[in-house]
Amino acid sequence: MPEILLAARNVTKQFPGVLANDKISAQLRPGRILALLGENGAGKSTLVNILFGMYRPDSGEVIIKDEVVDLHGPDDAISRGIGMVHQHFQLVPPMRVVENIVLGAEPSKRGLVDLAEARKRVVELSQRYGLEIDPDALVEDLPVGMQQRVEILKALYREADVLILDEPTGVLTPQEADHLLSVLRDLTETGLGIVFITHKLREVLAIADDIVVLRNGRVIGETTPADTNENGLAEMMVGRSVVLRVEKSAAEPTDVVLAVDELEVNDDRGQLAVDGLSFEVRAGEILGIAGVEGNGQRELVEAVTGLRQPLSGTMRINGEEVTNGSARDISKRGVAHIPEDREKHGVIAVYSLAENSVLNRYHRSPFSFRGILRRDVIDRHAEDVVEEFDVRTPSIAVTASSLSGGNKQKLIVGREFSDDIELLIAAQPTRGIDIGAIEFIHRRILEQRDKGAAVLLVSAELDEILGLSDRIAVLYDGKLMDVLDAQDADRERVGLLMAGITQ
Amino acid sequence: MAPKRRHLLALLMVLGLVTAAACGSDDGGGVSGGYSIGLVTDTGKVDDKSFNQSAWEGAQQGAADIPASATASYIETEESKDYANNIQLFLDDGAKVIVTVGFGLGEATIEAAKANPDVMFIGVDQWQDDALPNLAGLMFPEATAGFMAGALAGMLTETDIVGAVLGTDLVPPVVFFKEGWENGARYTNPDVQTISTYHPGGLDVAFGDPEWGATTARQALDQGADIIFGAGGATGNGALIEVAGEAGALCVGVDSDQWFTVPEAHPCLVTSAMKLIDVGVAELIGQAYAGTMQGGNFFGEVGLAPFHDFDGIVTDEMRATLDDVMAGLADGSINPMPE
Amino acid sequence: MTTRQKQMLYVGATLIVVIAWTFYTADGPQTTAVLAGTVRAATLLVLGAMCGMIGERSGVVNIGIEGQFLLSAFAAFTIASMTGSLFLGTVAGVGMGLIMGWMLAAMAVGLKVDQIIAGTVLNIAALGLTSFFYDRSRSLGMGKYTNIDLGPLADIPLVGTVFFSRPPLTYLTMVLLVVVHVALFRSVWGMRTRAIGEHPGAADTVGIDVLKLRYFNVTIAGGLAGLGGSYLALEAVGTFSRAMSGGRGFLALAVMIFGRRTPFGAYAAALFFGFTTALQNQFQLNSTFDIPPQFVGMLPFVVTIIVVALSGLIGSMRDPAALGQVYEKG
Amino acid sequence: MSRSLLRTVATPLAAVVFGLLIGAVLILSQNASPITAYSALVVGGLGDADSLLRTLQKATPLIFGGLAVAFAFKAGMFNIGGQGQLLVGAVFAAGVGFGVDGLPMVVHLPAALVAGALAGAVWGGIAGALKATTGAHEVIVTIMLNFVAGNLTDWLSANPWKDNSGNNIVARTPLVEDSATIPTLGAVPVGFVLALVVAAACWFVLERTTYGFEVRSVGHNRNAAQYSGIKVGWIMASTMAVAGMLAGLGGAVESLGVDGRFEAGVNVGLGFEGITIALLARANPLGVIPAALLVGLMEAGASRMQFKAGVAPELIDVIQALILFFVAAPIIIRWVLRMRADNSEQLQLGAGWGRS
Repeated sequence: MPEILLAARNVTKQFPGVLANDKISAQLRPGRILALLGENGAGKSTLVNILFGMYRPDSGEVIIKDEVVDLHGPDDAISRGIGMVHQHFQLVPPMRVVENIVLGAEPSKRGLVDLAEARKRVVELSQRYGLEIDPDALVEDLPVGMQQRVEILKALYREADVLILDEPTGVLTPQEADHLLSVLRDLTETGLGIVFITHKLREVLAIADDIVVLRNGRVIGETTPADTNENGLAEMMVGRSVVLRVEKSAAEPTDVVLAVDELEVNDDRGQLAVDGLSFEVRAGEILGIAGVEGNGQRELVEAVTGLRQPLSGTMRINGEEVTNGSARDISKRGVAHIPEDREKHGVIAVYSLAENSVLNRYHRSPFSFRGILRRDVIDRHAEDVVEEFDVRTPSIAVTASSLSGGNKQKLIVGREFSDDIELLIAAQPTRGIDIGAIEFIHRRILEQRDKGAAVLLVSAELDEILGLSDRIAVLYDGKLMDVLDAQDADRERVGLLMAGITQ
Repeated sequence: MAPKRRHLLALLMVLGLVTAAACGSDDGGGVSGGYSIGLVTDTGKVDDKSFNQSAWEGAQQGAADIPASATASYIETEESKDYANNIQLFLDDGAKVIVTVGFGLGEATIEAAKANPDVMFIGVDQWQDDALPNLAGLMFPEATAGFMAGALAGMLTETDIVGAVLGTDLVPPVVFFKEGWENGARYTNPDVQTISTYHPGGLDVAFGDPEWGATTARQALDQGADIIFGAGGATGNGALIEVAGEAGALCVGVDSDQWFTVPEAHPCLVTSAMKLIDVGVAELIGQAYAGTMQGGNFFGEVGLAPFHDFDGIVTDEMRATLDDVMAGLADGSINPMPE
Repeated sequence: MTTRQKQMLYVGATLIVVIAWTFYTADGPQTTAVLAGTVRAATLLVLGAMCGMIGERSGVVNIGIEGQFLLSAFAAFTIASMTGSLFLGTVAGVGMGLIMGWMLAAMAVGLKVDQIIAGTVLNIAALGLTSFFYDRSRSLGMGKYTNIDLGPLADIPLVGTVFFSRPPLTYLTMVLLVVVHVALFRSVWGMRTRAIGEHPGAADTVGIDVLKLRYFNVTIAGGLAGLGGSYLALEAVGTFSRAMSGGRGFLALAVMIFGRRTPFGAYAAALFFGFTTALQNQFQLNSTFDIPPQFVGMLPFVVTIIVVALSGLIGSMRDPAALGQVYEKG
Repeated sequence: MSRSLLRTVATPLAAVVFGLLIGAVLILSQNASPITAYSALVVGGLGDADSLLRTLQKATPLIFGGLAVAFAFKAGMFNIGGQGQLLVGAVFAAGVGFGVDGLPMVVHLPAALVAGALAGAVWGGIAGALKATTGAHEVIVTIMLNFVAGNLTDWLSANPWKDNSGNNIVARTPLVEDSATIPTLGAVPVGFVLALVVAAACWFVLERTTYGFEVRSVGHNRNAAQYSGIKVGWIMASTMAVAGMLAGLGGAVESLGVDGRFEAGVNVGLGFEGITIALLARANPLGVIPAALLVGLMEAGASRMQFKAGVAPELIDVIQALILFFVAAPIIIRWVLRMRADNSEQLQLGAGWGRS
C-alpha cells in the first residue's frame, strides 16, 4: 500500500484576474479522511479539479500513490484510482442508474454494451458497500439522496482508491448527512482515502482525520479535530472572528400579507410538486421554508411570484386574490423576489449593471416615459444601488458577467429592495457567496422584516433557516410537514421532518 | 496596442488594394468585334439542355452563317429584375442583334426596341401585340408539337396508358404541351388513358426538381403507363432518365432533341416534341443581317425529333398516320387544343 | 416505450396493413405505385434524418443537411461521370458528406460558432459552389442504379414490389436503419453519444472526450447525408441539377423530430411524408379533385408545421438537454 | 470613438476582403482575370447613375430582409422565413395596389404598404405564436411557411389576381395604379429612403424603448426576462410578427417601387440574403444598411462581370458564403491578423446600450 494516496505539492493556478490556487500543498494517506475547509471562492474547487485532472496546474505537482503524475484529463485520474462526487451531480437524467454507473467504462461485447453484466456488477457492488439502489430506475426519477448514492457507486465501480466529495451534504437532511458520514467512515476501513470538501465546520469536526483550511487560494493552516473547535476553524476560514449566530430582535408580526390555501402546482415534467399547501406570512415576520432541495420549493416560489400557473388552490396578497396573476401583477403589489438561481434568473450577463438594476422596473415611471427608456434616470438609480448595497464594481457600465457572485447577489438584492416591500420572497439568498456578503444580505433581510415586510425565506441551508426565521415550515415531497416556532425548532427535529418523519 | 493597430492598418491596405484593382481598367473584357450578336437568357443557363441552350446554339449558328465576321456572346440573367440592364449592357457595347429568351423578357425587350430603333431584337416566346419594325417575336405552337408526340405515343402504347410529368401550370407553354399531348394520344388511340402531373411546388422549384420528376415518372410506370412525356426542365429530365431504367418503357423529350441533351435517356427516348428555337433564331439573325427581318410575330417550326435507336419500332403505318396528323395540323383541320 | 404506446403501435400497424390490402384488392397497380413511391421518397428523408439525429443526440443541431445533400450529390455525380463507376461516385458522395460534416463540426464544435449559423453557412456555400462549378456537359453514360429483385421475396404481391425490388442504396439505407438503431441504443458508442447530448459535463467527468466525440459524430453523420446525396444523384435521379435537393434536407429535420430522433421512428415519419407526396401525385394522375396543384403541393409543408406544433403541445418529445449549446470544459 | 468603431467594423471588413480574395482565386481557376472581373463588378454597381440606381434598388429589399433577420435575432429567434414573409407582403401590397382605384396617393400608397406589412406580420407571427404556445421551432416552421407562401402567391398571381390584359400569359398581377406606385426622387428611389428610415426606427425601438428592452432581455436570457415579469411568449410572438412585417414591407416596396406588380418567381431568394446581411451587420439594424449596400452592389454588378470577364454570376453567391463563414467564425480572422480577442469580436446577436 502506498504511503501517500493523493497529494498536491505547491500547486498554483491562475485564472484571468484571480490567483485561484497559490502554492497549495495537501496530502491524503490510505484509510484517512482529509477535509478541505474554506468558504466560497477560497480555491477548494479549483484544487480538486486539478487533482481530478479537469484543470492543469500552472506550476506545482500532483502525486498519486507516491508517484508524480501529469494528468491530461479526468480519464487519467480515473484510471489511477481517483473517484469524484461532484457538488452538482454529473448524472445523465434520462438514463438508467446502471447506465450512469458504467458510462465511460462499459462492459461490452463486440462494441455493444453488455447490460446484463453491468447490472450484475452494480448489484454486487451495492450489496458489498450497503448502498442499496434499483439499477433500472431512471436517474431523473430518483430523490437527490439516491442520486448521490449513484455518484458514489460510480466511483466505486471504477475501483477508486480515493474518493473526492465536493460539498456532499448540502443536498441531504441532517440525518441523511450523518448516515453518509458513517458510510464514508466504513469505506475507509478498506484502505480507501477520502477527500471531503465543505464549508460546514460541524461536519469537519465529526469526520475528518486531517483538516486543511484554505483562504484566498492559500493554505492557511493544517490541523486535526482534536486540536481545534468550531470557533477556531471559523476564524481560520474567514480570517477574523465571525458571528455564528445572527443577532436579531423578536418579531412583531401584524397583518397577514401572504395567504396560501390548498395550493397545488405541477413541475416541468407535469408531476405534482406542490401538494395542497396552506400557510400564511404576516407583516414583520420571516417564515422559513426548510426542506431538502427538490421537494417543491422551486415550484412553490414560482407559483407565489406568478411565474407558474397553479393547478388549484388560492393565493392572496393583502387579502386580494392573485392566484392567476402574472408575475408583473404580483410584483406591482410590492412583492420583491430574490431568485434561487442568480445566473439563470437573476441577472442578464451581457447587460450593464445599469440595465440589470432596472430589470424589474424599467417599464415604470420614472425609468421610462410613454414606452421610451430614460437612460439618465436609470443610470442615476444604478449608481444609488451600487453605493447603497456596496456592489464592488469599477462602473455601472460594465456587464454583470464581470461581477463576482457575491456582488451580483448584492446587485439583485439592491434592485429588489429599492422600493417599499410588502412581501419579500428570498430563495437561497446566500448560496455560493462569501461570508462577508452573506452577513450583509442577512442584515438587509432582517432590516426589511423590521420595516414591516412579510418575508418568505426558502433555503436549503438549515443553519440559515434556523438563524433567520421566526417560524419554520418544513416541506417534504410537496407537502407541509409542520410549522414550528423558531424557539421550538432544532436541527434534530427539523431534520426528521425534512426526511418526512413525523413523530 | 501598436501591433494591433498595425494589423488593422494592414487590413485597410489590402482593402485599398482591392478597391484600386476594382477601379482599374474594365475595358479588357467585352465582346465587341465585327457584327456582334448578344443573347440574354431568362433566369437560366445557356447550357440548361433546354430552351436557353437552343437559343444560344441558334445565335452561334446565326453568327457563323452570316457572311461577315460575327461574334455571339451571352449574359445569364440571375434575377428577372436585371432583364433591362442586361439588354442595356449589349446596347452599350454596340450589339447589332439582341436575342432575348423567354416570355419573361417581353416587356423589357419591347422597351429596348422602342428606344433603339437601329438595333434588331429577337424575342423568343414573346408574343407581339403591336408590331415594332425592329422586334420579331419568335413563337412556337407548343400544342402542335405536343399533339404530334401524343399521336405517336397513342400508337406506340401497349398498355393504353400514357403519362406526362410536367413543370408547372403557371407557365403556359407547359400547359399547351400537355393539352396537345393528351389530345394527340386520344386522336390516334381513343381508348388511351392519359395520366399527367404538374409539379406541386412554386415556380422557383418546379423546373429544378428532377427527384420529383423521377419519382413521379416511376409512379406512373408502376400503374401501367409505358410512355412518359417529360416536359419541364430538370424536372422533366429526371422523368426521362427514370424511364430509361425501365425495360420496355418509352419516353418523349421536349423543346430540343433531347437525344443530345440528356444522353442518359437513350434507352427510352423515342422522340422529342421540339420547338426548333435554334433554327428560328439563326434564321431571324440571317434576316436581320440581310435587312429583311419583319417586325411582329414570327412562327418557328415545331416537330418531332428523329426516332434514333427506336426507328425500327415506328412502323410505316404509324409514319403514315403521323404524316396525316401533321398535314391536318398544318391545314387547321385538326385543332390540337379545342376550347 | 410504454405498453400503451406499444398497443397503439400494433393497432396502427394492423390498420395500415388492412387498409393497404383493401386498396390493393380494389386497384393493385395504383396501390403498388403509391406505396412504392412512398418508400422511394422516404429513403432520402430518412438518410437526412439519421444524419440530423446522430448530431442532435450528441448535442449538435445540423441545419446544413440540405447543403450536405447538394454538395454530396454534386461530388457523387461528377466522380461517377468521370470514372464511369457508380460505386466510386457513391464513395465520393459519402466522402464529400464526411468533409461537410467535418466542416460543420469544425465550426460548431471547434470554433464554437452558433450551430444554426454554421449550418446556414453550409447551405449557402453548397448552393453557390455547385452552381459555380457545375459542368453541364457531364452525364452518366452507364445510367443510374437499377432495381435488384431479392429472389422470391420480390414476387410477393404488393410487398415484393414495394420493398424487395429496389435499387442498392435503398437496401443499404434499410440496413443502416438497423445499424444506426443498434449503434445508438445498444452500443458503447451510442450510450456515450446520448450522454454527451444530455449532459456533456457528466460525460466529461467519466473521461469521455466530449469535443472529440462530437467532432467524430457530426463528421460520421455527414457521411449519412453524403450517402443521401449519392442516392439523390446516382439512384433517385441519375444526373445533377442546380438546387436539386429542393428543400428535402429541411424536411428531413422535420422527419427526425416527428420520429423522436430514433431511426425507426424517423423511417415511419419519412414514409408518412413520402405517402403525402405520392398521394398528391396520385390525386393529380387520377384527376381526383380539381384542386390547383399549388394547394395540393402545400400538403407536406402544412402537415410538417402541424406535426412540429403538435409534438410540442403533446409534450411527447423532449430535446436532448444540451442541444445547441457550446460545451466549455470545466 | 473612431478607434472603437474601427474595431467594430474590422471583422466584417476583413471578412469581405478574405471573401473577395478567395473569390479571386476561383476567378483565376476559371481562366479569367480577377482585376477585370472585380472592376467590372464595381463599375456595374457604381459606374453611372443607372448603375447606382440599380444598386440602391437591389439594396432596398436586402435592408428589409436583413432587418427581418436582425430584429428576430435580438429576441434570440432565427427567422429563416424572410422569403415567405416577403412574398406574401409583395403579393398583398400589389393586390391593394391594383385592386383599388380612385384613391389619392396619400391614402392609396400607404394602404398598399400597410397591406404588405400586415401580410408579412401574419406570416411571421404564425411562426412566433407557434413557438410561444407549442414550442415548435421557428426555424422549421418558417422554412415550411416559405414553401407554403411560394405556392400561395404563385396561385394568387396565376388565378384570381392574374393580369388578363392583352395576351399576357405570365403568372402576374396587373400593374399597380399610379397612386400606389412608389416614386423616384432624382436618382434615389423613395423605397430606399423608406428602408433607411425603417432601419433607424428599428434601432430606436430596440435600444431606446421599453419594448426593445424586453426584446433584448428575452434574447439574452429568456429565464431572467421571465423572472423580471416580461411575458416571454408574447415577446417571441410579437417579435416574429415585427420581423415578418419588416420582410413584408420589403416585398411591398419591391412590388410598388421596382416591379410595379407582383410576378411569380420574381422575388426568389431575396429573403434568404437577409441572413447573410444580418450576420454581416452583427444584427445591428444600422449595420444592416452598409451590409445591404455591399451585397446590392455585388448583385448589381454581377451581369457586367459576366459580360466583361466571362465569370459566372454565381461567384457572388460563393463570395457571400465565404464572407458569412468568416463573420461567423471571427476566430479565423483574428488568427490571421493576430488581433487580440475581445468581446466585440464575438458574434453576439445583440449588445448592451451603445455605451462605447
